[in-house]
This record gives sequence, C-alpha cells and structure tokens, in this order.
Amino acid sequence: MARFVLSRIGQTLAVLFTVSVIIFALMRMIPGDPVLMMLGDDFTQGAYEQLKSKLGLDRSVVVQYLYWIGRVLSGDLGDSYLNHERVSRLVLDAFVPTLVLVIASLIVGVLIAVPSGIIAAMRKDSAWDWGSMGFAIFVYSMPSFWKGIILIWVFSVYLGWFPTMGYVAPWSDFREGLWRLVLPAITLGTFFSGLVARIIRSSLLEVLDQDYVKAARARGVRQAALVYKHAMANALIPVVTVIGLQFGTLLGGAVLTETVFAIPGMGRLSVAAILNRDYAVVQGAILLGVVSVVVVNLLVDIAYAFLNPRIRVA
Amino acid sequence: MARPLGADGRPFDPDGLTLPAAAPEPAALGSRAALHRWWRRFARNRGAVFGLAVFLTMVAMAIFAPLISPYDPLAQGVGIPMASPSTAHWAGTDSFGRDILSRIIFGSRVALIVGIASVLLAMVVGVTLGLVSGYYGGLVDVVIMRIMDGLFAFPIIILAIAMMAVMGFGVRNVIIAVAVGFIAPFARVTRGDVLAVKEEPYIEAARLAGVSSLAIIFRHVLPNVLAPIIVQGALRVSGAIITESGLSFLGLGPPPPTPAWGRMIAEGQTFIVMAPHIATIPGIALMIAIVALNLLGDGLRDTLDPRMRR
Amino acid sequence: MTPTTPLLEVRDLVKHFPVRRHPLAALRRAAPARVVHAVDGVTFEVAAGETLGLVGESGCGKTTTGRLVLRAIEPTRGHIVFEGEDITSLPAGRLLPFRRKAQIVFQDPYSSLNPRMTVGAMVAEPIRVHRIAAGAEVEARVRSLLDMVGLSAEYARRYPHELSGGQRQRVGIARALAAGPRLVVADEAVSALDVSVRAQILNLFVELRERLGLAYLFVSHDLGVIRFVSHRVAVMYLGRLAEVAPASALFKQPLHPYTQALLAAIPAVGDGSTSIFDNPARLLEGELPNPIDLPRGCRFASRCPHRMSQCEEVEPALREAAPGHAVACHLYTEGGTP
Amino acid sequence: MAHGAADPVLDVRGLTVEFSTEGGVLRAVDDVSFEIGRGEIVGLVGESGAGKSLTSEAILRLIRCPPGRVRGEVRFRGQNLLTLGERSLADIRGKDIAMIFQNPGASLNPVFRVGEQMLEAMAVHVPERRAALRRRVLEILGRVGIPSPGTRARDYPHQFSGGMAQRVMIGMGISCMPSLLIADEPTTALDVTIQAQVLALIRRLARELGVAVLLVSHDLGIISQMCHRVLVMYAGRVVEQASVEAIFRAPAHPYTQGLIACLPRLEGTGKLGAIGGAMPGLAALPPGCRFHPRCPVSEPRCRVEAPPLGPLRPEHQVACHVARPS
Repeated sequence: MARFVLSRIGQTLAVLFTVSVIIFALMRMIPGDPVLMMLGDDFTQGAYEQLKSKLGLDRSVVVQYLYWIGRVLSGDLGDSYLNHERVSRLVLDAFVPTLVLVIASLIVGVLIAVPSGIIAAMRKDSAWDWGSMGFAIFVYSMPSFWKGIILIWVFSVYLGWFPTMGYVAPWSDFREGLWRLVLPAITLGTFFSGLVARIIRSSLLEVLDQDYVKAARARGVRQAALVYKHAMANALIPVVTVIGLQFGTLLGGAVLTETVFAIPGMGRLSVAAILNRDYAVVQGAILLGVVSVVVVNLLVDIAYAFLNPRIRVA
Repeated sequence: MARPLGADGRPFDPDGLTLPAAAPEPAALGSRAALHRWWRRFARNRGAVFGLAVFLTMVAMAIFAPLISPYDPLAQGVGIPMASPSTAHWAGTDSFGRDILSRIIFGSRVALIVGIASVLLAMVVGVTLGLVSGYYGGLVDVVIMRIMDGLFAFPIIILAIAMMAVMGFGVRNVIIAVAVGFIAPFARVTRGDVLAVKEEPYIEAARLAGVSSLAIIFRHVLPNVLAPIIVQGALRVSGAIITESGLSFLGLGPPPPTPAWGRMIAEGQTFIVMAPHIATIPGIALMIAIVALNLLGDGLRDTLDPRMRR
Repeated sequence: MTPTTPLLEVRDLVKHFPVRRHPLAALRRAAPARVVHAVDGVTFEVAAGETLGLVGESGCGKTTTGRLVLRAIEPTRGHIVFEGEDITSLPAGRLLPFRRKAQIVFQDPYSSLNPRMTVGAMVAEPIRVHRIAAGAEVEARVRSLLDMVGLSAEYARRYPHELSGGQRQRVGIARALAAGPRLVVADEAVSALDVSVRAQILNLFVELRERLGLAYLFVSHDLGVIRFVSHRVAVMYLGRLAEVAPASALFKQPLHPYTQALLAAIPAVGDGSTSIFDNPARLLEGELPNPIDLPRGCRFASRCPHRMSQCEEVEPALREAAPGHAVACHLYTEGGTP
Repeated sequence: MAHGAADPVLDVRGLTVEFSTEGGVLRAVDDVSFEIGRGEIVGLVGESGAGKSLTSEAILRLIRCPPGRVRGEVRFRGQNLLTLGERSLADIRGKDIAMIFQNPGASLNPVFRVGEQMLEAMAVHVPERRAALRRRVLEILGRVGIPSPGTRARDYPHQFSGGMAQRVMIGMGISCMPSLLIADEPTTALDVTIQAQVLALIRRLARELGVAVLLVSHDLGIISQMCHRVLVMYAGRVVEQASVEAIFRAPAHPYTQGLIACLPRLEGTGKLGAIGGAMPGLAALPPGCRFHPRCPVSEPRCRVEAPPLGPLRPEHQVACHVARPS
C-alpha cells in the first residue's frame, strides 16, 4: 500500500511539473510583448529595459521558467491587467462558488446515477434498463448550457419556483444559497449522472458474472445479499475511480453552467479574462483549476488503493 | 500460479461451452464476408442504426445546405424579428429577423467540420504517440505518458479556452484547440491496446521468427488496434461537437455572423422570455446530433470490439 | 559443427527477475536487491533429432528456460550454444540465422495466431522473412506445409476464428516449420487441447520429428505427455534441475525424491480397484516455497520425506548416479541410501 | 452397488438444458439421468462442450434463465429442485448440497477476508452466535489442512495459493454437513502434487462424513482413481454409464474406448489411439448418434437413429447400436 501511494505521489509531482510547463509555454506563446502591455502609455525605453530585466525576461527560457515557478509557488500570480487586483485573491474568491457548484452537482449526480445504474443492471434488458439508460444518454448528451436555459425558462420564468440566476454562499444564507443552487446543480448534476449510471451498470453486470458470485449463490446466499454485499463491494471500486476522473469534466461543465446562471465562479472569471486579454488572470484560473484536478485524481487513487485489498494488503 | 490457460484465456475450462451470448469473434476488417457479418450484428442495435441515420442526414444537410435551406442564413430582416415558428419560417426568426431554420442547417457545417476535423487530427497525433510509447516502452513511454497525464488534467473546455486565448478565435483555432484536448485520451487508449496486443503470443511468434519491429507494428499490432481506435474516434466526435458549441456559446467560437448552434443558443438566452424558440430549437438540433453520435459510438463499440465494454 | 557436438548446449543458465522494490528501500542501507530466482543455474544438452522433455510444476522455470534458449528474453548469466556457436550475447541483427533454425510452438491456440491475418499469410511470413522462397513458390511451400500438418490447402484463405483449437495448433506448427528449423521449443503445446485432439497433435509431433529430423525442447507439466514424446527428460524444481535421465529409466526408476513424489501423484488410469488417494501418507506435503527468499541448501528439503541434516546446509550438485542418469540429491552424493 | 444401495441421495431424471440464441435453440444437455447414493463418488467425464459442467450447475439451478431453460426432474429428499421455490432452494444450497468450482482463487470474493466469507457460509444456515461460528471456522480450516488457521482466516483471497484456496472452498462446502458435494473440475487449475492433496481430502471426507460426491472432470486418470461409478458424456448426452471397474476394464462405447486409447501411458510407447475429427459444436449436431462421424465402427443405422441408453450388463448401460444391438 505504502509503495503504491508513494509511487502515485511521485507520478503526481511529475504531472504537476508537466502542467506547469504547458501553462508556462502557453503564456509565452501569447502574441504581443507583455512588458509593453504592462507599461501601457507611460512607456520609455529606460522603463522598458528596467522592467524587462526586473521580470527576468531577458534571461534564458529555463531561468525565466524558474523565476516564474518561484513566483507561482510563493502565491504571487501577478496582478490583473484590468483592475490591478492580485490575481491570487481574484482566483481564490472565484474558486469557492465553482467548488460549491461542483460538489452540489456531484451529490445530485450520484443520487440519480447509483439507483438508476443498479436497477438497470438488476433488470437487464427490461423496461427499467432501457428507461434508465435512455435517460442517461439523454441527459449526458444534452449540452449543459442549453439544459440550463431550458430549466430557467420552465422553472424560473414560467413556473417561478426558482430564481433565474445569481449565487449566494450557502453558509451565509443557507435557504437562499440552496435555492439558487438547485437549477445549476440539476443542470450539471444530471450530465454527470448520465456518465456514472452507465459505468455503474456495466461494472455491476461484469461483477455479477464473476465466479465468486456464482459460488456465493451456490452457498445459499440470498439474492439481495448477493447484489448489495458481494457484488456491490467489488463493483463500486472502479466507480470511485471514474467519479474522481470525471472531476475535470465537471469543472469544464461548471464553466458553461456558471455563464448561464451568472454564478461568479472560475468559469466566468476566465471567460471574461480571455475576452479582455487579461492573461495573468487566465493563467491563474487555469493553473488553479488544473492543479485541483490533479490533486483530486491523486486522492481518488489513494481511495482506490484503500478500497482494494489487493493493493492495501500488498 | 494455476495450470496452463484454457482455450479462451481462462484457466483450462474443459466444459468450455461458451454460452451463445459470448462476445462475437473480432471482426476481421479485411475480408468482405467479415464486413457483411459485422453489418448484420450492427443492424440489430436499433439505437446505433438511428444514430447512423441521423449522422448521415446531418452530413447531407451540411453538404447541400445552400440547396435545402429556405433562406440565406445571413440575410437579416427576412422575416419579422423574433417571430415564432410559422409556415413561412418553420423555426421562426431571431432578433435580427434571420431565418433560424436556415441558420441551423448551415450551423451543422461548423459542428461537423470541427467535430470530425478535430477528432481526426487528435487521432493521428494521439495514436502515433500511443503506438510509439506502447510498443517501445522504456524512457520514451514514461516521458510521453507524463506529458499525456499533464494534458489529461486539463478539462477540455478549459484547455480550449487557454488555446483560444493564445491563438485567437476562428474555426481553425477551435479545431486545433479541441484536437489538442483529445490527443491525451487517444494516446492513452492506443497505448493500453498496444500493450495488451504486445503481450499476445502471436507477436512473440513474429519476433522469434525474425520479423522486423516495423513489420510487426504495421502487420501485427496496428490491424489489431484499429478497431478500438475507430470506436474511440466515433465516441469522441460527439464530445468535440459539445465542446465546439460550448465555445461558441461563450463567444469564443467562430466569429459572427457565421451560424454556429452554440452562439445561436447564447443569443436566444437574452430573449428567453419573449421568444423562447430562438434558444430552444437550435438546442434541440444540437442535442439530436449528440444523442445520435453517442448511440452510433456505442453501437460501434459493442460490435467492433467486444473488449471495449468499459 | 562436428557430428558429436550437440545441436543445443546450455551451460549454467540463470535468469533472475527483479522484484519492484519499495521506493524508499533504495535509501536504506544496501538492502540486498530481492529477485525472483526463476532459472538458477541450468545445464543440459539437446542432440540433433532428440526430444528433451522439460517437466515440472508451475513456477519451476521450465517455460522461462524455453524462452531463454530462443533469446526471447535475455539471460542474467550462462551460455547458450547452438550448432557450436555461442549465441548468448549475439546482437539482434546477427541472430537472424539462429532465428531460422530455432522456432517455437505456443500453448494457447486462440492467442498464438494473429486474428486479423489469414492462415496462408501467417505460414508464409517466416518463408518471406528468411527469403527461403519467393513469388509463386511461396504459395506452393505454404500448401505443402499445411498438408504436412494435416490441413487441406483450402485452409490457407481461412481466418483463425474459423478454425477449431486443434486446427489452430496445426497452423502454429506449420508456421514453426516454415523456415526449416532444426530445433522447435514446444511450450505446453498440447495442454490447452482436449484429450482426443491432444492425441492427434502428439502423433503429429512424433511423425514430423521422424520425417524432418527435428529436435524438440518439449516443455510440459503433464508427465504422461512427456513420457510419450521425450527421448530424455529433465525434471525442474524451483529454477534448478532435480534429475535428468532417459525417459524409460526416469519413469521406471526415479531417483530424486521429488520425481518419485511427482510420479506417485499422477492419477494414472487404473481399473478402479485401488486409489492412490486413499493413502495420503505417500503424497507430497506442503506448498512450493516462494522463489524470492530461497532456503539455504536443497530447495526441496522443506517437503522432502528423506530430509537429512546436510540437505539444509549444502545445495546438492547435479551428478551422474548411473550412465546418462544425473540427479541433484545428497542421497546419492556420499552413497546415502535412498 | 457397494455404496448408496439404499434410496439415492440424488435422483436426476431426463435433465435437459437448452439455450435460445439468434441461431435457434441449442440443446447443451439432452435427457441426462443418473442417481448418487450416500458416500458414493460418481464421475461425470467428457471433453469440452460435452455439457458436464452445465449438468452439475443445473442441479442447483445456477444457470441463468433466460437465455437458458432447464427441464426434467432433480429429486432430492422427495422434492424436485427444478420446481422448488427460490427461498426453499436457497435453504438447500450450501446446507444440504454444496458445490466447489474450477478456479478456487476466483470463487472467493476478493474484497472480504477468507474467515468472514466462511462465517457467512455458515451463518446463512446455522442459527448460532457469531462467536461459536467463529470457533467452528477455525476448526474447519484446520480440518481441511490450512496451517495456522487463526492468522490465515484474517488473510484475503489473493494471499492464498490455488491449493489453499480450494481447501477453503471445500471447508465452506462441508461446514453445514451436506449430504451431497458437487465438485466441478476442482483440481484442473492445480499442479499435480497439490491436486493429489485436494483429491485425497475429498476422498477422505466422502468416506468419513458419508457425503455423496458428483465429480465432474475431463481427466480419465482422476475419474478412475476417485470414482465408484462413471458417466461418459458426449455432445450433451450420456453415452455410457457403469461402475469404474467396468468402464476401464471393459468399455463398451467406441468413444469411451477411444478416450482411453488416447491417453499416453506411463509404460510403453508407440502411436496413441487418436480419435479423428473434433466434438461437433451444438449448432452443427449430426443426425442420429452424435458420435457417428468420428466413430470407427459406425453403421448406416447410426447416421439415422440416435441409440437409446440401455442396459448391457447389470450396472452397465450404453447408448450404441453396435455395442448393444437391440
């Protein structure tokens, strides 16, 4: 187990390094000269030279990378070109609503996916199976931004049950916060449930064919215990991994859902930053987003190792 | 270690009566008879046939767009702005008075072009990387795979946004951005399949017979890895289209006035109260396309390569 | 190569597989690298036209030995001499002539043939690689090879999934013979087949040996198969040779306690009046020790009914106990009584 | 019959198993009938696809229906298991009739400790407190030859070798004192010396506990050393049934004779008596006697009319026109 976790941590560090190189390279490929942009109208040759060397942009690429990674690790992501706020503050503030949305969607997704996946597997090729798998493909194929608009149109505009948009932190005003979270969570959550339901169904079907389930049935173990104890304990292990891996897709989906529901999260921040060419903010948002994906993947790997005795008891 | 393996890879099962529901044998892509046999199996999956039908209509729609669309998609004021669906304008008109049905028909071009081009580009790059790192292994494998892990950590929308920020907008950049997002999955799947095939005895037999590495890759490894690659490609096209429409929705897609479903929906959002059809109808077209492509992908996966049940 | 030099000579062959160590283990004081002693000093010869049976239970290293001899995997130590030439460290480029003369037949008929290639193309491949024939003549040679293994020419156009297990194994044999080898390594070549089909393939192996003067290194866990097909037999246990002898001598008068236990454990077809399973006392106790941390002295000591004190101290060397009959056991070193 | 002279523990009559597939209905087991007496070991032998494993699985209704369909009668203690309610059948499974399978390692649930699984096997049928059951688990593990049962019970299945895992399965099987043990190719995945230990254990339990055993195997050697009575199956049908002495001393059916001739003997060499061709697939069964295409003594009649399984000598039945011209 320890060996597995250590090797995973080693791998994660390697991935983080690759990610940082990719982002650093992306930033270098931006057209135009960042120093010019920063000076803007009070440009003088002397100021240009001085700022350039201060930022170390005259040094070799490797040294620049080291400079850059040094600043990033110390939390200094530079300032927003627009409102001169510290990027790290902007990005962290925006990360919270996105996280709340993603977690709410995870919960909604799992609540829908687990029962529908199990029923589909238990009554294979029955109406239940076609129904839940049909629903899964339906919500999985529906682009989240369009689904959001339709939900707003029906439930907010037409029925008036929910506010059309906006975000309130659930811890500051629980009722209002939750109220505004329902539609976005359903939008993103159903997309996620479509993915997970299919995987639960195929994983469960595969486990039910295993010899140890047949052997347990031959020992007189009842059907319920067969499914919910013997099969489920094995079927859920790969599902945990998949849910973890889908965290990245969820983050991507959040970008669109936030735009539809005007939630001040990472998505809106990065889209606005791109349209305004505010590259420091774009870099900060992407850095935090991707790093969180990598960290979640690591946590999922460790959870997998813990759940699977073949690795836990090496 | 148990005794030698039985006929189907499981420990020797003398009563190896594989039940008729067992996986069909891998479709030998070469011979015509196998293709016919594959089609009979594929046609049994109604969903997949529906998917194929919708996909083909979409392609036809995209090619013959000018012939079949009732109005010029760019012409403004063709009808009263924001008119709801009527006999004159089956899908109604948008805020500029443009005919929505024509724009949907032309919009299928952007969707298909981006969807297929980005997947093909990603396939070429990803599969090559997967083949190399899978077959040769060692340091090459570790380096390529760590880069792929890095790329994989970028949710595809976020990666696309970053690429657009750097390269600017336009259909060409959308294709490249989406393609870069799909290189990692193709590389990983291909590498996994190459590793699986590489362990098969018929590869070792070829090696021990003196066949060169290149000949082994192209005559033995590639044909057996082709099926999962095609399936992976089909499964990815819908993802590419969703990503393209997402980017257009965010305003990062092809510049106006080119008709793109994503942006049509975005424009429709502001008039959702007065003219809900502006956002709804393009969304329905988009969804039908994606559901169809997903069903088509599933159908291909279940018939082409039984191993790909995940 | 003079007539007396053996076709294949293996001297003190060793193959250790590294055990992936705890990443922090490297930091600790020189903890000894733990390895799996898959093959641990094996020496034998195979004369032209002779069949050496390599038998033993799972994990004894017989399959690894078969792979080492063909340079499918690289040995840790030791020498492989084929037709008098040491090919142990020959670079891959100059191995081609050796590849032509030494071939392999695999165990699993379903995965030893490329599902996407026709039978004809597979049998033709070695012919083309070694430029034995070209153009139309390849076709003719493929037809004669298929005929030799009992398949009509019509099978050339078939794909593997259209054939039965026995037919696929025949294609595997035809492919191995395509380049005109002198040595064929048969790795559990009949283990995955049914009883009736197995008999057909075994007869085929014997018939081909006689006709083409082939030498076989026949690897199997089934002593009945080994008895039928081998001229000489080598019994392996945990990576080392326990006993090597002519087949008739080994089965009539096994010397090594492990060989005796193996023969006693085989459920031979009797008339049902008695059963070897009724007196478990004669059956071997215990499980195979793990091949990583091997005990000092004889590896079979922990399970051996004739265990003596020196068995746990010194590992017995393989020594002639009778003409052509070598055994690695202390019972036969200082004239101990078996 | 030395063993099980009294009323049989298990009485199978006309057992038939079919599968509906795209290509029509395939009959994998065709009208199989036999009995097993107390303490008797009956062998079910045949090559791949003969239907012997399906026959053994049908007894405890382990075959997934649909696509499968099982007909006929399996009489056990006066009840027909094929029509019994699911609940009462579950009571019998694991208590009165136990079953062990070919892949011991795969028959144990990889995520639960071995001791827990054994405890569950008993808790389902034996209404005792867990502490008492736990002691019983350790005692059984010891009885089937697992060293230091105390620690081993806490290990997981992947920490057991094939031989040890099969011992655990046998322990589970006998934990509720069954009257019948079905062993489907129990030692095929094991090495010769380990196989001998496991088969000796089964033989000892049959003798000591009077358990009736149905042993399914493709290995004639095991059958001849283990069984009291033997059924030979070919393409879904029983072609010969007799005591083990009769089958090996005077096999009547050409297929049985061929199988015995195919086996390499430990003494003497010379060509093996091979049977030509291969067993027909269920979708392409020949008319009449299913063995006639491979049969050295087949007559025109064999190609038309399937020979019934009838008595040749007391306790010796055969289904062959040539061996038993009616």
